Amino acid sequence: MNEIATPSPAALDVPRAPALRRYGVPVLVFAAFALAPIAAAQGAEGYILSLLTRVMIFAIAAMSLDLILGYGALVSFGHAAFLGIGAYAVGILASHGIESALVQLLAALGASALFALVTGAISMRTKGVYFIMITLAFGQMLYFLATSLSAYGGDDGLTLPSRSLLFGANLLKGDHAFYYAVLGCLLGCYLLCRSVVASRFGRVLRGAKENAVRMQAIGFAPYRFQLGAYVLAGTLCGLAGFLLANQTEFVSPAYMTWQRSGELIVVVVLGGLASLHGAIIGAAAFLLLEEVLSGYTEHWKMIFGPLLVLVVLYARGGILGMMGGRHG
Amino acid sequence: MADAILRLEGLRKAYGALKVTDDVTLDVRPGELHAIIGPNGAGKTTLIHQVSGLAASDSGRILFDSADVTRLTMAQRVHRGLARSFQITSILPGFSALENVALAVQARSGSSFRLFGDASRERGLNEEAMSYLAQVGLGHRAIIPSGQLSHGEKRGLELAIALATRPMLLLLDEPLAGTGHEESERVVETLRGLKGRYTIVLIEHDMNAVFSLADRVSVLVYGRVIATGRPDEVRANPEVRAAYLGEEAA
Amino acid sequence: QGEKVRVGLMLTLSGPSAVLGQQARDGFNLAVKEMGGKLGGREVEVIVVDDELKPDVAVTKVKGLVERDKVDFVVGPIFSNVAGAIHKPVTDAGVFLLSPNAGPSVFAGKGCNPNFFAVSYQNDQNHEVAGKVAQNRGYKRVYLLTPNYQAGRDAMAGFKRHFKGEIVEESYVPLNNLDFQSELAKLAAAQPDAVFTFMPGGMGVNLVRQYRQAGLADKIPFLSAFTVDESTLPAQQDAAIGMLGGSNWAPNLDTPQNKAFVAAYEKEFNAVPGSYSMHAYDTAKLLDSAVKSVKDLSDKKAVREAIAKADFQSLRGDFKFGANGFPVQDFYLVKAAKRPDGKFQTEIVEKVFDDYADAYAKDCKPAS
Amino acid sequence: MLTVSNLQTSYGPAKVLFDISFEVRAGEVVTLLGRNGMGKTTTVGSIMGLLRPHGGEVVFEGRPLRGQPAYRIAQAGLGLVPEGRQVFPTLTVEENLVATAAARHGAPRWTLPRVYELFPRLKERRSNLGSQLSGGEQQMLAVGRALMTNPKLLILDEATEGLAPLIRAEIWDCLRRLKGDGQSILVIDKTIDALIPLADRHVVIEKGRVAWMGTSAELAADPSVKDRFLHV
Amino acid sequence: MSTTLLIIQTLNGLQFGIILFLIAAGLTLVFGVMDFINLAHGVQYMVGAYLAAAFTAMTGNFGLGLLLALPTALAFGLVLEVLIFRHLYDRDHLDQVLATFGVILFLNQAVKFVWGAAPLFVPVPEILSGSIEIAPGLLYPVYRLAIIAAGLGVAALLYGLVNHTRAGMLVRAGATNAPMVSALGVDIRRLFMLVFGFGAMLAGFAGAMVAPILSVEPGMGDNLLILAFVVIVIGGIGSVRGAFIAALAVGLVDTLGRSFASNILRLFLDSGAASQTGRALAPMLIYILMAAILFFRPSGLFPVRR
Ligand SMILES: Nc1ncnc2c1ncn2[C@@H]1O[C@H](COP(=O)(O)OP(=O)(O)OP(=O)(O)O)[C@@H](O)[C@H]1O
Ligand SMILES: Nc1ncnc2c1ncn2[C@@H]1O[C@H](COP(=O)(O)OP(=O)(O)OP(=O)(O)O)[C@@H](O)[C@H]1O
Ligand SMILES: [Mg+2]
Ligand SMILES: [Mg+2]
Repeated sequence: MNEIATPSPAALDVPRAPALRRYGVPVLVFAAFALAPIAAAQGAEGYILSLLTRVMIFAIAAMSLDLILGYGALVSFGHAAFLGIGAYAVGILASHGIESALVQLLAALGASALFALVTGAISMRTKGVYFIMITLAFGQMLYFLATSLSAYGGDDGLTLPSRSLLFGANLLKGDHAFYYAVLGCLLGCYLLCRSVVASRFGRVLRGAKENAVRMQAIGFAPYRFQLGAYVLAGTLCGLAGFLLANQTEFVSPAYMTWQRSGELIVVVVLGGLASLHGAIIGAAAFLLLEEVLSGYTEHWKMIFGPLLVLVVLYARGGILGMMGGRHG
Repeated sequence: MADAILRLEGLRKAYGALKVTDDVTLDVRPGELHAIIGPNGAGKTTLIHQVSGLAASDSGRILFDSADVTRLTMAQRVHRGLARSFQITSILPGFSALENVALAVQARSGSSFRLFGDASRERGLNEEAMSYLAQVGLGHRAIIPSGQLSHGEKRGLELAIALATRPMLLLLDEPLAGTGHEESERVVETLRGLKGRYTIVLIEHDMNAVFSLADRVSVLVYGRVIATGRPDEVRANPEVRAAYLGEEAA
Repeated sequence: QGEKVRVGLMLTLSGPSAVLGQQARDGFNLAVKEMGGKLGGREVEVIVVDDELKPDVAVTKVKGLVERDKVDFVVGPIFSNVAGAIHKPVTDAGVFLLSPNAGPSVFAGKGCNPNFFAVSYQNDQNHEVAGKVAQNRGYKRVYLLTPNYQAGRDAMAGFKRHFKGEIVEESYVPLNNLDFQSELAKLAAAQPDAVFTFMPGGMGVNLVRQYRQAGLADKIPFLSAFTVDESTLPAQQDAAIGMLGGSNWAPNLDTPQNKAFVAAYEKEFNAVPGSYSMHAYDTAKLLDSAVKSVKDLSDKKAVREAIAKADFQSLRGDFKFGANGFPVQDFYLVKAAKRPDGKFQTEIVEKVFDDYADAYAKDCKPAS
Repeated sequence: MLTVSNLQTSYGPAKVLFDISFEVRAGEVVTLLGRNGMGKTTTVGSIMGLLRPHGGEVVFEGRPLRGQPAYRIAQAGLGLVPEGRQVFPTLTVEENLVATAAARHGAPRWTLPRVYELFPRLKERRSNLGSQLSGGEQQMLAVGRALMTNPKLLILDEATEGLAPLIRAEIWDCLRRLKGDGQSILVIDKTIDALIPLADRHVVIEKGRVAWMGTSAELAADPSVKDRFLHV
Repeated sequence: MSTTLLIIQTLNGLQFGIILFLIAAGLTLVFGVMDFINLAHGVQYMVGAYLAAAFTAMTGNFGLGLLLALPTALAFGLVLEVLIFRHLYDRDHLDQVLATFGVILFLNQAVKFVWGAAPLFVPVPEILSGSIEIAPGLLYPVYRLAIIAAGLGVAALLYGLVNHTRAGMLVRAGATNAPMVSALGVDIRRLFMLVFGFGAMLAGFAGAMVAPILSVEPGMGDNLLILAFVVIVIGGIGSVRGAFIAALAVGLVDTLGRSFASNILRLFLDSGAASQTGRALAPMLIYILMAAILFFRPSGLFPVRR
């Protein structure tokens, strides 16, 4: 055996992208979000903030999906259901006069986690495309349930009296305050997901994605880890739903159509799978492109569609792959 | 025999009308290297699947370390000390060789429901994993993504992963398949080194390896054990010659 | 001559219901064009955006209209769920929202808002027309058919407000259902005196054609709202002839302004205008009158009062606003017909309500 | 019949074949020998058009084949038993055999009954799916499948891996009979001793180059070759 | 709930199921057999309907229109295959999802660009219009019977094609290991291209067949695409037989559920509550059915063994 046969433990790390790439892109992304309001102050501030807030909310939703899709190969086609659960938690409580953000948030997260636990436990019995479709089924059931809730507006949805109250005060009312609250949530989710992915738990999750039988043969029960990840992802997406309701001050079944779930998948793949910040970039690219293109022509989808195709054909690994900043 | 570490009692498995394993009764003694040979399609791999828990048995019992493990999941059996390798290489191709092994170490050391802390920097896991890689001569390949290893190296990795679960009993399904002379000699040496420290059930078609390593040999034909005994006994058995060895071994 | 007037049109311009948005856009633009590109004598800039029928998209885009484009008025939307979403951001910003179609009940009663005007109707009213007609004609047993969503359920409630006979069956189909064969089988089996349906867009096209194919059109009277109109007739064609609907207008309404409008619209867009175009056209005229009478558009109170006066000649004839910002107007029973030139349109059969206000207006306590 | 000259192939940036030249004459059995990872399978892949060689030439019966799609090359008369079995998992045994069967060059020598005769085990498992075969059965199936295309030149890459000694002997026996019929064969295998009496000539590959070439007699006479290149 | 009604509704369910099958069959072929997730399958259905509408308007005859629409749909599928899809076969499923999603966006808008946003009109062909009495007092539209017949024909044809022809075997083989198939002398690319075109044509055929009874409008394929996925998943991906049975099951459950859910619930609940729950439940039924089937049979009813 030669001299590198037993490297020192410090050198045992898996090869990684250089630190600049690893941390550079996410730092840039967050810096851009943090500074955007300053730039926005020059123009239509409320509009730009609202647009970027929407981007960040969808980034949270997409990132939560990336956690199970990119790292666990669990393609959920019903992920928008959690957006709906989070939003309806706000809407339903508010319509009964409970406007405390804390209570609403707890309800949103709790309900999302519970829904994820129950449907996940059932869905996990299946694999691959069957998993895709059974999650769709649960998403659709919830969607139809929401449309039949006449007391809460049915298909028309319901308007919130105001944004959720923090400590009894309307602290989230201002566009700036809300923007930074959402940015805080995004950062929090990102750091949490980063940590989870690198942790022991995340490693098992990734392993189960590559070869579940092998994982069993070394003593893991992948089911429990995958279910755990599913619940976590659902809960985070519930947070996104909570924020979405507050941003639009409106709640509607339209938040949880299958098209929305599909868009979330598209956003994740577009940005670059299994990188977390890829989901943020994907959300930004998707929503901003939509906004910009639709400003030019009514037929903007005839430009947007082919763009997506080109990304797939010529940029493996989504936008991140195109930037060459992909790793992991 | 009371001192058997693994005892199979009347194990059966059928796929449709095909009885793949048929009333297999077998004892494996602690510390021995027990080879199972037999024609292609005799049910050897299936038997390993049954013992390791990958395939459910139709009937019969599996006693391991004096406990009935017939109904346990694969993961539970691993935790009790039963490890296996796969005939068709089964690794995590996107993970480095080291991480493949480190995961196996992780599986039995502490909870894996930890959401924080970078697992790939856990010294304890890495150092132990490294030692298993070194045992199979892959120390210098630790940080290569395992999908890029050569066929023979993958077979070695497969073995290292099994070792990392710190098994009492190793089930090895054709560890030599596809390895060249040089590499297969190395694997045989490794096995020789493991012998005595672990109880090993070895499936192989390489008769040189089998007869030089095994303490005892069982012969499986059409799902039934037709002979068990010391290598020279089995080699001389005319039934075995007719069904499996042919004249090559003569 | 003041500065430019800015108007944002927020309409559904993509997806299956895009026709409705297009009709409204065209109607509005036609009026502006006829007025020489001006509203109230001032230059006008019209910014059109597509809400994609997604409430959250609409919220962001409407903020763009209000804050980036600094519009004085938002005209829109087509659908009630979008109205629910954009109502607050627009009115809170002190901008006027004028709806050329959606007139949800939430904003007609307790939730009325001084900055919101429906230039169309309250959603229930066309259904009420159908219910009233059924009652007047003495139908005893009526079969109701609607998509299973909020607007559908509201429609049924609207119908029942004036109809006191027996409802044989309230049949709900999934939204975007396109095949009515099984409903029609049920319907035929029930043998009602009449059927009432609210089946907008492509659903209405299919229902009407299948109703005709099943041979029911000549047996059971077909009452409807938003089902047989100028947006669906091009696809329904002969199948719809003779089918009845409730409406506040029809292209053949006999006023000089209306005749000129229909002729101009057909010339410009090669299609018969529907009520969506008419409402949007009226909205432009309404804005014209309001802008003309105020000096300073930032004087919201003056603008509000000017709009509320509704000092313009509506294509519908009589038109005024109630205290809740919803119209008080006449309603008609209309019938689909083929014109001599081969095109299809709805035509007025009879007036059902005169100067009719909606049922929620009494709950509106204007704050200002 | 088959002439390979100066073949060069890379996987991405990694060059694996530097200079491979040899030929197989009609009716001959030729082996490719070499340790693990020396480029034998890569050579076969390059000949078959499964990989894209970037230099050199492959000529079969006077037709240049390099750069042609794989199916053209196969249609020209090359039949492959690939490394690692690669039977079609979702097809039954019988379907695996007949799906790509062909008789492009006159009356077929290999038909379903003949293949079943060669491998009775396959006949027993004829309606099993490919994925439900044992490793060895899959190997037999791969051989049978290649024979069913009635190739002029049969290429076997590790065709006896994982086979029981008895079956392995049978396959050698089968090759011997094929050779007797005048079948040209290119074999890669680890068990050289069985191959020496069977093959006419041997080509030893070392790190992407031909390191030694010669007849069975020459190989038997020169033990240093085995020692140096094959570590036997 | 009379028996006549039950029979009629059952026929309607069958007819709906048959349409679903026509779409699902192409999808299951392309997806199950070639392992390619083609979300654009729904727009191919839409394109078929538009082509039928356009050609019918042009020739004034639905039969001729259909005859022209089919090869055009095939050609259209082939063009898509060559331009886009063939570059995606060896890609990840998710890449395929993204790309075909882009195709959906484009085509949905493109038909609007070409034919306008308003629904198009296609008359029922003269000879197939009207109803026949299939039992005393039981009238049923001839055209719908024709759809059922056409669907059954296609089902039989497909089943034979996939399971009992060399082409079928080769396609299945190519799905798992395309290079190997070509190394055995088969031009797998061309074969895939044909399968794809054939699948597109089937979807187009379904679209053309429904054009006279349903309105032809942009986006008409989107919801059917989802239902088609439901069907092939219930049936077991890649199984034509499974798709057939599942399509009929979904068609029947949906149709009968919508008509009778409230009636059945009335046995347990009071009338108001029953119709309300029935209404809420009816649209969920097929999804409940799918979830239940996948719960007990995680790979569908007729899993293709791998
Ligand atoms: N999932 C399955 N369904 C049906 N038959 C199967 C299945 N798996 C294996 N078999 C059959 O069971 C028999 C035994 O297979 P097994 O893999 O155990 O053989 P083996 O002894 O390991 O052979 P080899 O030495 O060739 O690897 C074979 O005939 C095979 O075709
Ligand atoms: N897909 C691939 N990507 C990159 N390198 C490869 C790939 N396949 C093979 N190689 C490398 O090419 C070299 C030659 O491999 P090849 O498979 O041709 O060897 P071989 O002589 O057939 O060996 P064996 O006896 O193990 O089958 C090896 O070093 C191997 O690591
Ligand atoms: Mg085996
Ligand atoms: Mg090789």
